[in-house]
Amino acid sequence: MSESELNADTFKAPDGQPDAGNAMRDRIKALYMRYHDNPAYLATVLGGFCLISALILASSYMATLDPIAIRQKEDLQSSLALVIPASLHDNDLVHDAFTIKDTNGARTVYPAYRQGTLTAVAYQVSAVGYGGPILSIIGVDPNGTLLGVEVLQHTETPGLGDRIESKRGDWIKQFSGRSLAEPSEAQWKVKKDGGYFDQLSGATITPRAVVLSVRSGLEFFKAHKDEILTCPDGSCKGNRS
Amino acid sequence: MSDVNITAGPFSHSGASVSRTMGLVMVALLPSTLFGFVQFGWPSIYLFLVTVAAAILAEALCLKLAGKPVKLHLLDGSGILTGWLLAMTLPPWAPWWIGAVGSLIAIMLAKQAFGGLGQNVFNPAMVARTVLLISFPIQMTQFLGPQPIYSGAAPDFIRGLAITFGGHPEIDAITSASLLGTIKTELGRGEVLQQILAQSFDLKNMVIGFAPGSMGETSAILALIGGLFLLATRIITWHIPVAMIGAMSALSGLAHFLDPAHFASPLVHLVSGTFAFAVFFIATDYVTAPGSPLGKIIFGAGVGTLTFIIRTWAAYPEGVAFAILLMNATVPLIDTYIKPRIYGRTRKGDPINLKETSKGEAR
Amino acid sequence: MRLFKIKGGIHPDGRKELAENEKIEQIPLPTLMRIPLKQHTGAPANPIVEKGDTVKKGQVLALSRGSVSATIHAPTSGRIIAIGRFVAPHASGLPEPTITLRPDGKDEWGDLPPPLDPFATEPDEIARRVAEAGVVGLGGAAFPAAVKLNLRTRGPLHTLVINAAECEPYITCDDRLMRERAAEILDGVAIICHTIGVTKALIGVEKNKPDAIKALKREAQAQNRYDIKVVEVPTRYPTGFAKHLVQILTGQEVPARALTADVGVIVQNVATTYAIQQAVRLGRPLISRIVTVSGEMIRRKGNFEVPIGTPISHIIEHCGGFIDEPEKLLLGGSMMGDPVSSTRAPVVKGSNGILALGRKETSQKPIMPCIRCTSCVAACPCGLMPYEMAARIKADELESAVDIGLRDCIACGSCSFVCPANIPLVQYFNYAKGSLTAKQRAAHKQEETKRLVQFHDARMEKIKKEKQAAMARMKAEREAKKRKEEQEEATMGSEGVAGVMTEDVISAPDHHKARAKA
Amino acid sequence: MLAAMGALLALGVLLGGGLGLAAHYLRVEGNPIAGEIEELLPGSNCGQCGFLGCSDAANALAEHSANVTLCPPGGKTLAAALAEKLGVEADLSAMKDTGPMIAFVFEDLCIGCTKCAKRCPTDAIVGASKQIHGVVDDACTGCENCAEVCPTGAITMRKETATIQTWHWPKPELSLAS
Amino acid sequence: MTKSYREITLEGLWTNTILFSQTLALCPMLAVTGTATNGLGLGLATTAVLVASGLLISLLRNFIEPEIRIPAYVLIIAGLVTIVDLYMNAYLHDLYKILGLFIPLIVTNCAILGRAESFASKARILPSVLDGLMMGVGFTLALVLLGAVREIVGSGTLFSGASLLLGPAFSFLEVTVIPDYPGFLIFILPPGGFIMLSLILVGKRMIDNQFEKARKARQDETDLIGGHITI
Repeated sequence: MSESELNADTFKAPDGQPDAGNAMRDRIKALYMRYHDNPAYLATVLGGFCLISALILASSYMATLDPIAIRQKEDLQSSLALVIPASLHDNDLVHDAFTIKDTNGARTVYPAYRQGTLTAVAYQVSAVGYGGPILSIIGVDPNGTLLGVEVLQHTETPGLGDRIESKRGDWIKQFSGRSLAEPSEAQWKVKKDGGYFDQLSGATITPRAVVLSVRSGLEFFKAHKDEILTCPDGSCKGNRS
Repeated sequence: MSDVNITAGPFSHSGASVSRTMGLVMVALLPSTLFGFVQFGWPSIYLFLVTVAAAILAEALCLKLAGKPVKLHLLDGSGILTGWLLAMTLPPWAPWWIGAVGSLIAIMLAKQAFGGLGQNVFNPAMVARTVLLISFPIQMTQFLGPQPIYSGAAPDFIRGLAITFGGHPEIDAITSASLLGTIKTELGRGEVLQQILAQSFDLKNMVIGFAPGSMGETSAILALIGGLFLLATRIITWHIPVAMIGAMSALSGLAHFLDPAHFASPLVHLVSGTFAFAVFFIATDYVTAPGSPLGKIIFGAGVGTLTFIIRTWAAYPEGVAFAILLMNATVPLIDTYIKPRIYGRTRKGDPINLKETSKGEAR
Repeated sequence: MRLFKIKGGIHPDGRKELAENEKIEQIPLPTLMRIPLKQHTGAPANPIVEKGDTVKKGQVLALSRGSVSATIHAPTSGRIIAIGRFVAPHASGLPEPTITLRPDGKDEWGDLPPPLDPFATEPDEIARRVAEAGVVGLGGAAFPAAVKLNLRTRGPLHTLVINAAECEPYITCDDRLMRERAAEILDGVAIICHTIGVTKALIGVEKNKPDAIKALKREAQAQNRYDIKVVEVPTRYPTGFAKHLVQILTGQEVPARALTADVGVIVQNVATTYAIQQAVRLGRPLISRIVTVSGEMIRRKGNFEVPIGTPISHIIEHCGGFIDEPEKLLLGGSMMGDPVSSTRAPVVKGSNGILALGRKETSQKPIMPCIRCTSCVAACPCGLMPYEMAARIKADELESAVDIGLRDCIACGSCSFVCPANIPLVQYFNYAKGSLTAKQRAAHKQEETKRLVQFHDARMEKIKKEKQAAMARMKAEREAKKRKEEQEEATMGSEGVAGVMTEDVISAPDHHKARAKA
Repeated sequence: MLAAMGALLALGVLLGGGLGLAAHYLRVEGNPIAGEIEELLPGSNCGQCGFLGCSDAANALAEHSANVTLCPPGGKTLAAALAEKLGVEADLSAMKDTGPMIAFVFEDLCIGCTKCAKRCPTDAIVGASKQIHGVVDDACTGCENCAEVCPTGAITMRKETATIQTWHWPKPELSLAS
Repeated sequence: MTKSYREITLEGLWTNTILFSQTLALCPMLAVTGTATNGLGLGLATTAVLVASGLLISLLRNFIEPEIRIPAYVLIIAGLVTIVDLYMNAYLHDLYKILGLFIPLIVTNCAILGRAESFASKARILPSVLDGLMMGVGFTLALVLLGAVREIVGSGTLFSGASLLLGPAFSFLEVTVIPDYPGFLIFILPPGGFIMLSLILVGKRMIDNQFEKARKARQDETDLIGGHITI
């Protein structure tokens, strides 16, 4: 933008109005002319922009902080609902969550209670698939039997590996009712590797990863069964975390 | 003699022509092709015909759209050859539409969209094969063991039709993995290579071609015969094949020497998959290979190296197609920097030093 | 003797059998002869005869001008009937300055310079004699032979190479010359050795000329003054290119932009050697040459000694005309020759053949797109990538074609010969080279224009100033007069003033002349 | 939160100041391309483009306020060169590529008025007053100024006659023979 | 800036569309146009940012010195995108779950910076807003078209997931075009985006050529009549 254009555009006084504002305008104009080539002027302008932006962004962040937290909790609840039937619990799974320390770090466990008794737990498991990590959530009853498995996040090939999603196929359903005892631990493989579980035709790596992650989830339950079960109500949460 | 349209010389010609070149390549392909037909029976013949016919139709359509002389270019044989090469790389009992879609991709997307004959950057058959593999992984990895056309188990004329055109379900029942696929799976299970090979590798069968695989790629020896024919007729030069085989042998040999339990020997690599076929028929494709002899050597070595890397560490058991496409992309770069030395100049392009040549005279 | 390899090259069907067994025969004189003033590389010769002059055979018609040029002689006795522009033996068919001679049929020799004993004569004197005789390279390039002989002053020389490869298909004129006049040739070799001061000479002949080799070897044994070897070189086109022949024979590669003399070698064509011998020993100027007439479409094939200036049509008639309309009528060989634009054009010093080719021989097929088969790269004797250069030229990127070696192309045609797509590669290169030269010429003209404009403006400025000065002077005069008048008003009557304007004289400004010299 | 805001502010001030300094110290004066364009133009200042001289035309071209096809003596070749230099796409199909033209004087019509010679920017017309004029081919730029002023229409523009020295092989036909 | 509103509209929707004429915004194009629904979602979000940034930049154009215009524009655009991201997460959460990944991509969408630089920084507010809107709508239509074609060819459906984006009322949009389709994977994957884009570009070029021919024919006609009608 050339200088003349700027002047004309910004500081043009309406024609034929010799009012008091004109003098003021002239002074501003003179001031502007004096400083607008100075680096400090540009620093001020850009700094001003940044400040205003920062203020707006900060206020937006504040304003949306709570609603976003609520949404995320809703998300979690809805995915938990996929692996623990509503009939099994009367508590707020998210509210009662506790963490269990494992050799691999801490894992958040969401317990389901009905009338004070633990009926099931759910937690996330993951394994690396074809396109990256596959994050699933599994629900397990106190006997170590799977109530359900649901894939939460993955980057598998569309149309091929993504058939592990429940909305794209029944493959994931085959885990329900399985435990480390049935099939035997050695059978926790896809059929192609000589195990029990079906693979998806055309894709082996993805199902292999999911089977592995579910199995590791069950092993986690087996290893920490006592810790998980000896918590009759949500009050233990405080002790453990 | 025509005064109006003067042309500069020379007025003698060797008689070489594009159609002759393409024709000789087809002749070289014949042994592999016929062996494939015998090996995999009627379905493979149908798939071959569909693929080639689709290639011709696609070529004709594109030429017409582009306003080029259709007949002249159809007769140059390049379209047919592309379809033929593509068919050679398909699983022999794949449904007809795999061949048809593949030909459309090869001709329209990979060849004509770039400007037609001689203009494409990537080898059309390999583009089609890769697109098909990524798009239809199930159909593209259903190989089957040899079902020689004369044997009792082979489908007859009518059942062949059903397999190729009817989406016959029987194929699922008889598929078996290719050698490379088996190695990849078994290694993934933690098996040791020697055991895997003891069960599923028979060198003689692999060389002759009695193995599961694509229609025209199973027989290493027939590919070699075709390749030697091409070398003898000077259609191709030795640079790319030698460099490709050399790089593959050197790398796999080294790896095998260091850890024979996990890296297959050069012999396995050379006779399995599409390697032998690609060495002579795909990597040597004029249009998508560098122009200078040294460039060709670099290109061939690159394809060999990448193939070894992909076969060994990547997700796919066979990597020739990817390797060739990747190296195709480097061809303009190779051609920019690797040129033959000009007479009277150094490789850099400066006139050669007078004093050095005078020294030669002192002998 | 050990031979060295060159890159590339092709094996075209030689077709030499058509004419190689025909003895050299004299062509009868035509009724009119056309002698162009420029038959050689360099500046055209300066005519010293006028229309109407009678001349004798061998008399000088035009003198060489400048350092690279050649003198032109009358091919026979007769009368100069015109000096003007006439169609040239050139692909363009454009006219160029030509002397027209009507032979009187007597074929009378004029006064010739005295024969020299070459080995008792100073090299300078021999070179002068060769220059006076108007000898140019008869292999095709027509470079003045004397200039080459004088390259001895450029640096130390060690070998003379006689180019008798004759690798062009169809052409057999050198072959016949060697078979029939081997003694003269060997004498010529010795003369050149003496002139350029070397003791070693290599005569490179392609293996497909066994009789010529035999004849030369016999004569070589007979002479003992210099170390002259007849070397059989493989039959492969383009062995006959000077730099390539030098490399085959000596293993020395001539740097780009340099001459063979820079590596100590002088190359002379075998026919040129003969012409030099004739000029030195007999004082005869170059007024005729051997021309091969061949091709399927000409009725009688053969090798003819043709006086320079004989119209092509006359030779064709002498050979019984065409069997059928030829597909291509060429001046030169089938690889490097040019199409004849008019049969009225004359044979000149550089013409080695007239070919009437049939459809089958030329095998012209439709042009297809390049499939990058790189046969051209393999065939190129200069290590170029012809397909890439042609692609760039096709896209009008001429400068970038130069970057990858266009200037190193010798236009031998090996690439076009092998191209399966029948791409006219050579024509692309010729077009690009010509187009670039035209651009250079235009750039030069632009510079000149700017210079001229400056001159013009300066002159105009000067004239303007002079005018202004004149006007001012007149005005002052007028005013002075007026004042005077006013003063003398009472006594004198007024007089008119006649203004005299300076007349502009326009003449050719001197700076044009200065430019013409430059 | 405050730290993030502060960081953003600091970034703004720094960048603004830095850019201001850069603008101050790295300012580019004038348009360097104008000079390069002037190199391309014929340099005869003939005025056919409507500008006072080649220099003015070059400036106008550099500012993209003139069309690359403005110079008739330069013809299609020049237009293409200008388009390339300026990085613009120009439709040159409408331009006739006649090649260089030069003036030619019909001796029968010439009355020797010297008007043409006075107009010629390169002094390419020779001949004194009341004598028949001639054109120095090498010096003529084909600007047509002389033809415009000739009172008898004795000057026409002709294609430069080709000679063997100026002739070169044409570009091979691009179309496929069939 | 003397473009009429009609010209601005035409440019945004056809002659100078972001995707098909400027061929900008290829990165989000590749990522999201696997389905028509995703294309629509990103298109709408981009449109919102385009309009808002056009408005803001046009409004502030006299305060933004040329030296600092790029950081200033980036700041404005990035700020807008962040705000859209936050509010979408908070109040349009289902949509956010689909598009969340792609919203930050809008920042890097050079088309927005391009419009700011080439239009909004030189034009008055109303034209700038209109330009942003039309460019956005053109972009959205292009993304939907690409997404639809890729979805049909790639997986045999159309507008799958539309109810998630637009609400259950729009579930009628979700169509299975080809039942039992084996799926043509490459068209759902990013390379398919390039291939389809190229094919659509060919189509647009052909249509443009037809227009041009028709225009020329009309022109010739008027020339013939000797009229002075400008089209």
